[in-house]
Amino acid sequence: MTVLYFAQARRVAGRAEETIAADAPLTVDQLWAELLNRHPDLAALRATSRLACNQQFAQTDTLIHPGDEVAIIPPVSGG
Amino acid sequence: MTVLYFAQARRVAGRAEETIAADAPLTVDQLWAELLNRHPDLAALRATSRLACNQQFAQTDTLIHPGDEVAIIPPVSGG
Amino acid sequence: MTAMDIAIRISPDVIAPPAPVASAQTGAVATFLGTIRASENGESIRGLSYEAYQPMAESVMRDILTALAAPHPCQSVLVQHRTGPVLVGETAIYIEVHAAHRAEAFALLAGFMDRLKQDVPIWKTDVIA
Amino acid sequence: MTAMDIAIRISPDVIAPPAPVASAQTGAVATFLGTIRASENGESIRGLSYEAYQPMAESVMRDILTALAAPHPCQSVLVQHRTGPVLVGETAIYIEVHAAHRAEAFALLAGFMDRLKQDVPIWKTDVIA
Repeated sequence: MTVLYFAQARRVAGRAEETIAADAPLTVDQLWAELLNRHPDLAALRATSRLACNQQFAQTDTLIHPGDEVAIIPPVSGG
Repeated sequence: MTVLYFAQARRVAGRAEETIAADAPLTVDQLWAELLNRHPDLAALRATSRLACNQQFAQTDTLIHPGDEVAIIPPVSGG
Repeated sequence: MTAMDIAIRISPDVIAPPAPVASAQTGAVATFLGTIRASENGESIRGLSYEAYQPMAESVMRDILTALAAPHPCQSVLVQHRTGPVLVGETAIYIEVHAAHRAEAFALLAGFMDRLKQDVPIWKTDVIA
Repeated sequence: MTAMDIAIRISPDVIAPPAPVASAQTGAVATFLGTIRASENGESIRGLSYEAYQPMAESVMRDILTALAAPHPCQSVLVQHRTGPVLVGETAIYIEVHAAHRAEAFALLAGFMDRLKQDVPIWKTDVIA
């Protein structure tokens, strides 16, 4: 799966994108655990950030499949 | 005093303007009585129309003085 | 708080406002165009004719805007309203509000239109068939 | 009821919309420009930089507009949002709503801006000092 980082998340992760190899679907919590393992500083953003899967906000029970496009969405501020 | 007629009031009165001679101030009711005397068909508009004196909506107790500009304001429909 | 700048034009001239230009203090510009539709009360029309008691219309608009600016402080407002014949597709009224924030601009704009339709001496007098 | 026409443009291009052109069915056109102010959180700035997750921003905007169109049916809506640097006085977002009546246009416009600021993945990422 591809993970996209935006705004503060991009700065904290130090990258805009990365690929995570997964054989099986991950829950949102499992994916966050993997991301925090790679980028511990993301912990500060977790409470306020949402996760999108294939350009839709993920729900608590969303399963993320290999090949999905995931994005970390910090609080938005458009307009 | 000058009386201005707008929209339906202008049509019913058959004129845009007329002058009413008055030696003393008139109440709103007295002025309406005079106008209805001159243009009985205005009666149909009285319930829905407001009267303005010197470009402000008249109150029940407004006194209209000789020299004032009065206007009959049927329901408005701008915009 | 500086007073709101108010400009009002009631005239038979076609309304063709240029794009709004924001100042360095403006964060929100809200505009409204009231345009003539091809049907009025189910009937097909070519236009509408407007009549105004011009000096009173201007002074009532100014009173309404000043009253609305107290709860909804804005920086400037421009109102243009046509008189005489206005054809389908043309703009009968144009309002442009500049404010620091959008909530005030929206509230002033919507509140002004509501009050206009109650208290400003302007009338649709004729249908142009 | 015909479906509402939705156009969305998220791009670094300067926003300079021409004056709205009403159709014969349009009675109300409401627009909103969000422009950059010279101060942000009390600090003097020259501009702001925006970042968008573009495909998702477009699809969330479309979902929001479609949801709002059910209670507030409108004819068309155009949304333009800039990305990258936007200087003071420039327009970061432009929205233009066409409707038969003003209440629907105002409700869609204000409702969209509220939802945009909650759910559309666009960010002010940098202050241009």
